[in-house]
Amino acid sequence: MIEIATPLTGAASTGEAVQFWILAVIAVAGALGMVLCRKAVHSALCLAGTMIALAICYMAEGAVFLGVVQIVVYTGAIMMLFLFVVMLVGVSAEDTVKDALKGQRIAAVVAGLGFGVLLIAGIANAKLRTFTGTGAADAKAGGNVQGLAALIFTKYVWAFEVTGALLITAAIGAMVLTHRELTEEKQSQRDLAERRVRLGTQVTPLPAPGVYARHNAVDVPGLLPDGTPSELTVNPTLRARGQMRDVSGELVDRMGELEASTAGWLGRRTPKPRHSTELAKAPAAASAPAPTAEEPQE
Amino acid sequence: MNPVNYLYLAALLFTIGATGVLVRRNAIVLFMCVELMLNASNLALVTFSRLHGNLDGQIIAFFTMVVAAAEVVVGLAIIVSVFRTRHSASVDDTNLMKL
Amino acid sequence: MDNLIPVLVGLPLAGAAVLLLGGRRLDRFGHWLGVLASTASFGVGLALFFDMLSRSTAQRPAFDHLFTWVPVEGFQAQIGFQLDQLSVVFVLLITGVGSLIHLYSVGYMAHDERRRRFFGYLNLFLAAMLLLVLADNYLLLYVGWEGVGLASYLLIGFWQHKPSAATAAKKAFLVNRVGDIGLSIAIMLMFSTFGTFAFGPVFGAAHTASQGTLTGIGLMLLLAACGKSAQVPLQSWLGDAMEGPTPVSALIHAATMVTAGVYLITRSSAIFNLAPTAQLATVCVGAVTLLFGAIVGCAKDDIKKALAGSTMSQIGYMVMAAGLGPIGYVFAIMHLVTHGFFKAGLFLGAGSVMHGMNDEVDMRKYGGLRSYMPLTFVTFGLGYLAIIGFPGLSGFFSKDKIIEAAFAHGGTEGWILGCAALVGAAVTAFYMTRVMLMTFFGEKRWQPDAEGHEPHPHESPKTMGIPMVVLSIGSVGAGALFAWNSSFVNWLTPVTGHEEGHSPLSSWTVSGVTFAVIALGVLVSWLMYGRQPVPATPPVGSLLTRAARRDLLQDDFNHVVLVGGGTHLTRFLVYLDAKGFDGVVNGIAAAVGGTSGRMRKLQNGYVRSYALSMFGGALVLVATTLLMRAV
Amino acid sequence: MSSFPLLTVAAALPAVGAVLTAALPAATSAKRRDVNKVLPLGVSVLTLVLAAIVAIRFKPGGARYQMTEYHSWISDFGIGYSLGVDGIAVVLILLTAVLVPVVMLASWHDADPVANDAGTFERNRRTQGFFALILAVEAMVVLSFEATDVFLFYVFFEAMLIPMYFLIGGFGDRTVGEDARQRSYAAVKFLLYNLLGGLIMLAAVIGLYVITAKQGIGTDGHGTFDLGTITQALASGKLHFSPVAEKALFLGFMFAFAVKAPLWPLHTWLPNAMGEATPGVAVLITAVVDKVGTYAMLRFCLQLFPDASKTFGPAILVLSLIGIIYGALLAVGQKDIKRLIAYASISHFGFIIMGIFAMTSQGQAGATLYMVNHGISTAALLLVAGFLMSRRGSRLIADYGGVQKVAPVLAGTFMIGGLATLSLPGLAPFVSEFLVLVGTFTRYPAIGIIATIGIVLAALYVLVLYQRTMTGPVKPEVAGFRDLHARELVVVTPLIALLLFLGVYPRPIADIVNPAVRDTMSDVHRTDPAPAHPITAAQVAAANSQGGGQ
Repeated sequence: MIEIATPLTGAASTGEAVQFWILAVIAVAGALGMVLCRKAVHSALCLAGTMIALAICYMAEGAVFLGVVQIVVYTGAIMMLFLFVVMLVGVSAEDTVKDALKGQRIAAVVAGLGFGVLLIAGIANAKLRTFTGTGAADAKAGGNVQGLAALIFTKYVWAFEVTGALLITAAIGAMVLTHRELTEEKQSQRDLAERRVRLGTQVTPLPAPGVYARHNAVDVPGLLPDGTPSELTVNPTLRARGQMRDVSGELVDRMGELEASTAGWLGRRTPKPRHSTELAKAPAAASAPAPTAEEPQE
Repeated sequence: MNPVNYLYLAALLFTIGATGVLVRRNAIVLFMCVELMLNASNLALVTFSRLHGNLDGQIIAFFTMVVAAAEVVVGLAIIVSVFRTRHSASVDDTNLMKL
Repeated sequence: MDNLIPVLVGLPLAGAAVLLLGGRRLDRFGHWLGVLASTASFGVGLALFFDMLSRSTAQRPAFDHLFTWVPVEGFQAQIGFQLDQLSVVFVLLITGVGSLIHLYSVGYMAHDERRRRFFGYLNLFLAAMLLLVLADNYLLLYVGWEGVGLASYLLIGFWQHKPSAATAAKKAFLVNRVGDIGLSIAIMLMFSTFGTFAFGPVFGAAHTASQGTLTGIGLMLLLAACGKSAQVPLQSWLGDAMEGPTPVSALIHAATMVTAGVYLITRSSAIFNLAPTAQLATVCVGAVTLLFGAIVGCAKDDIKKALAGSTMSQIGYMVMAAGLGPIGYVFAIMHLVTHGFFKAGLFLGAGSVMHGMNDEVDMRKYGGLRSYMPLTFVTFGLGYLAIIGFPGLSGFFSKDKIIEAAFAHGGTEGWILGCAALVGAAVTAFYMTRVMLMTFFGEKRWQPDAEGHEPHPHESPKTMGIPMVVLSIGSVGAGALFAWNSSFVNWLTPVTGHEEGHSPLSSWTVSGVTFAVIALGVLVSWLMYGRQPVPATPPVGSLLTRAARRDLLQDDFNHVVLVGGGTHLTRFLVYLDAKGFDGVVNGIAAAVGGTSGRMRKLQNGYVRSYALSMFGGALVLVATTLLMRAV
Repeated sequence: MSSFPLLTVAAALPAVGAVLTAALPAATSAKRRDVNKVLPLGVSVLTLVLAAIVAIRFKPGGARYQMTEYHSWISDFGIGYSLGVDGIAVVLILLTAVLVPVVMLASWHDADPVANDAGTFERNRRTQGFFALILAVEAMVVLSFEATDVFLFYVFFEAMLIPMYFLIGGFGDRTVGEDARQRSYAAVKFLLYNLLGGLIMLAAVIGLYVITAKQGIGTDGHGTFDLGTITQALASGKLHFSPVAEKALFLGFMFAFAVKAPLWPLHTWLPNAMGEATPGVAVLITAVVDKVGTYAMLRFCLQLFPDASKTFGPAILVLSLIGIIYGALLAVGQKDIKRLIAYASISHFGFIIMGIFAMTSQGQAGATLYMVNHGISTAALLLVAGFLMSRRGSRLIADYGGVQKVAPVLAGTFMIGGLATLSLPGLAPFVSEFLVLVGTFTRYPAIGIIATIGIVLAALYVLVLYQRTMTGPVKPEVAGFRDLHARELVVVTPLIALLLFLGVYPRPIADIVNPAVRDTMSDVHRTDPAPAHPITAAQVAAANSQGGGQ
């Protein structure tokens, strides 16, 4: 059967077309980047890019209000929330290359491709050639925002109220979920101190992190007198995440350099620089890079 | 240009998001993929709104955003509390239902 | 008066019920209760007989309808009784001989702790047998038919602790059941042909049915008769049935029950008369059995089994006579009655001998008993003379008539049948003489029994003696009484019909030839067993003798083909059921289990894996939707 | 007709009794435990009284369904709580009501806990649970017989599986060596088999509804499940099945009933279930629960799908014929008393189904009588066998021998049960078996003739069983056997009395059944084959004058 092509109405202007192609490339690249980046932070940033591109698309399509909301709510609020949680959970946490599920990746890609082809075929099959545009509707209400407002508070007022309730519920839910119930009376500093003495483990306060004055980051363990790093100095959360940064080798590496510069300054003879590989033989185990957090626990 | 291209873009993004959900293991990234899918559908809704010349599509997209916000709040809270107990954000680690 | 007919059945039935349910408190006098029930029934029978005599021929049959037994749409089975000339003969035979044997059993079973039960069973038998001959329709007859089978089963297996007795009882019941198939199919055929199975209507309408149907009914009735009357090919149970107490053998397996087949054929004369093929089959069965039984009787050393072979043979005569049609019915019944007397007498005599010989049954361990047991010898001897057809005694009148009727059948068939009957007579004379000689003559070959008791032969107590005397009187005189003035023929003709046969040989010729072959049989027997001593251990014997000792290999055939085949079939089916049908069921279960075991692996606990399945499902849904739209 | 809901009460009584029994306080002593059993026994006896009242109030010549009750239940689907009984149902309800107290009395100690070594009393509700479950089964069965709504029937038909499952799986035959695995296998097999049948039937039930809805049989465009309405619509031609639909629906119903009945080759669950259950429960299975299957064939298959019944009749007859001979042959080959009786039952169910599908008055009346008689005779044989087994703790035939000598009453009752099983004339089963055979023969002579082989085989397995267990030399283990004691005699006596009475005078039951059979025959539009050469009145007169007479 021969399709008779209907004339296209409401076509996009050339400017919009150019804009679309640029934005489309950015959006797809952002999306792919989000999926492919191994670090969550990178994924979040890619997604933010895609969202901004989409926001501009909305505006181009006449949904000015939505475009703004997209930027304010999504890119501004939701993505920030994401970033907060990423920080909380671990910036550097990344997926291992090897998937625990055999064939999952291939199956997912195949299914995804199939789905995409189906969707696109479906859209192509629909032969949409008449785009009315929302201009008339906007004009009738006196603008896009006014139009939306009129609809939200009349036709969709019920849904609007319900989503309001949903939002409140979600907020309370988030609080409940992250709230931790105290199962016993909160221990005061005095209690803690007494317990430490009673147990006799670590009576004094824990040593501070950081190696001399060169590092003051919380994730860098302090060095013991013999040059080995002490795990005690690092916050247990970071330890649990395996995000302890061992810089002892680096320090030793730079020790020679330091000594040389000091000697130069004092006019002494420089001793032979000692290399970290020699020095770090004994505590090699302690200073070995901590396992990544995302090692599957099979 | 036929505005239907927006729909193709939406379909593409949706597919990428869906595949991402299946491929990634980090719960946060997983969530981001879901957000991408929602955004893709929003784009489609806005385009449909343009197609039909009324604002209902935009309204629905608006609601989608609200619901997505709520969902993200709850979802991230869940991720945080899971992380607290299991010290991991990988969805593969929450497989206690496994036999 | 007609209302008394159910009483005939009711008395022994009540006796049986009281004796079987009464418990141990009846042990002391229960047997006399049994005798009383039986004798009272005989008395009622006599009263009814004389009542019948007093009426004109047309008025003689009496009916008593009790109630509708099975009232179903189109199928109305009645409990109704019919007492005609034929039935009354049987009633008198059954209750008369039955009472005598009850009396005999009082002595014979005196030392058995379960005597009360024995009398209960005997009464049950009488009730069932009377029901059989008094029923006015085939279905009620069937009740009696199986009832006597049950009583026979209980009595053969009375000494249940003996495995051989229990097996024999089971065998008897089973073989009879095979015959019963015939009766039930015959009834079904009658019902589908005539819509009824009451005697009167069926016989009245028999001529309207097709030849094929009548032949079918006739053959099926013959099958039933073969089972009950131990005719070839269903004869194998009778020899084993001798495991029962001897009074049982006398009453059930000689005088009454085994003749029920003859009654059935005679009763159904209206059908047989119209079905020549069935008649021919009947004659053949009778002739074959009369020779078969006689040959088996010659080879047995067990006195009761020899008599059992004889019974088979004599019933063969009756069946043959019944198969001859109107020229033979009356003589079949007449021989039946005379045989009832002399064979019961012979069995009671045998029982008396066994009683005196520590229950020894092997004739090779008897010998010379005539002086120790004179009464038994005399009564047994009279029975012997009667059975071989010694002129003037009852067997002579009945058997000669049958031989004559066989010749009168006409044509080649007539000659063949007549000659077979003559050969049978000669062989009968031979083996009966053999029994006589081995038991009562010659030297003593007594041996101590298993427990080492030397036998001390003695005459039996009076309760056993009187029945023997009475029966021997019957053996001597019944034939002459019946033959006198053709009274028996005239009595039965209204029921069975009678035609004079036109024998190619004159009556006197037949009698003469018969007497000659009998004398020959006696002579040969005397030469073999009378003149020379009988060895205590049986000689090897000819092939025929050995085969005859094993009932002409019929049991072996049954054992190999039926029992062996059946066992294998059953084992195969048990295997098939367990592995085949149940295997399929369990296989399905295992397949489902295995599949779910594999499916279970899909539930691996990984969220992403579930998400993939959902996504796949969504894919399929979308694809289907699009396809459906496209189509 | 008074408005007193007699049928509901008759079914509700055991149901309430079951709940009450379960709720009784747990027994604190063995004596209290026996006291706890009195309530369920009393309830079952009361139910028997009610069933007798139903039977007495039933008027054989009256309306087809009597004592009807109707309450709308799920009106959107035309489902009603509609009860009513015809003759066949009355008879079967009576059978159920008779057997349940007998079974209870026979299983008096079957569910008692095993005495432990310390002799301490185990305090739990297990024992009374057993009796409560029996009452529950009774309630379901009675309701199945009473339901005149297809859906209502289906509900109870399936619901009775639940208590039965627990009775089989939870209370094994401890007297004969418990094997919990075998038992749970049997129980699960029973459940799955019957559930599968039930599911297929459910599909057919829904299909039936859809067809009635499409053809506007029910009210307000809904379909209906009401049997009476559907039958009337069928008769008046308002409802018409397409041939394919009718066949499919018939097969759907028939499959469930054939599993339940059971018809060869769907029988394999029965020997397992009967073998592992206590004798009393085995009686419930074969004599009560399975009867619902055969009853339903008569009630639903024939009535709803007359044409399909006609089409498939011969095939089903052949299956039932195979079942008769196959079951009997397998019974001969069994080593286990209870499995032997189970296979004998399969053979007997073959006769019942044959009678139903022979489509003659004699066949159907015979089949109905057979259901009753088989229930009584099997109960007698199985319960006496149970008494026997409880004395020796074995169910193998080879472990017995010579019982007749030490326990003559036991042997005697066993023999009567056996004789009834082999359909000895004079005992009740003979009448029904012969009616079935005659009814089949008039329409299908060949099948009728072959089926008679079953008679011989029945004699074979019964007598072999009797010979091996009861006769012969007394085995040493058997020598100490007690004869039947009072409770056991009370159990056996009514059964044997019924066997004898119904063997001689089956008229009371036949009179109730006949009108129902007539109705069913007219439902399937069949008449009995006329005799080839019917007796004319003139011939009868002639025969009478000749001296034949009737």
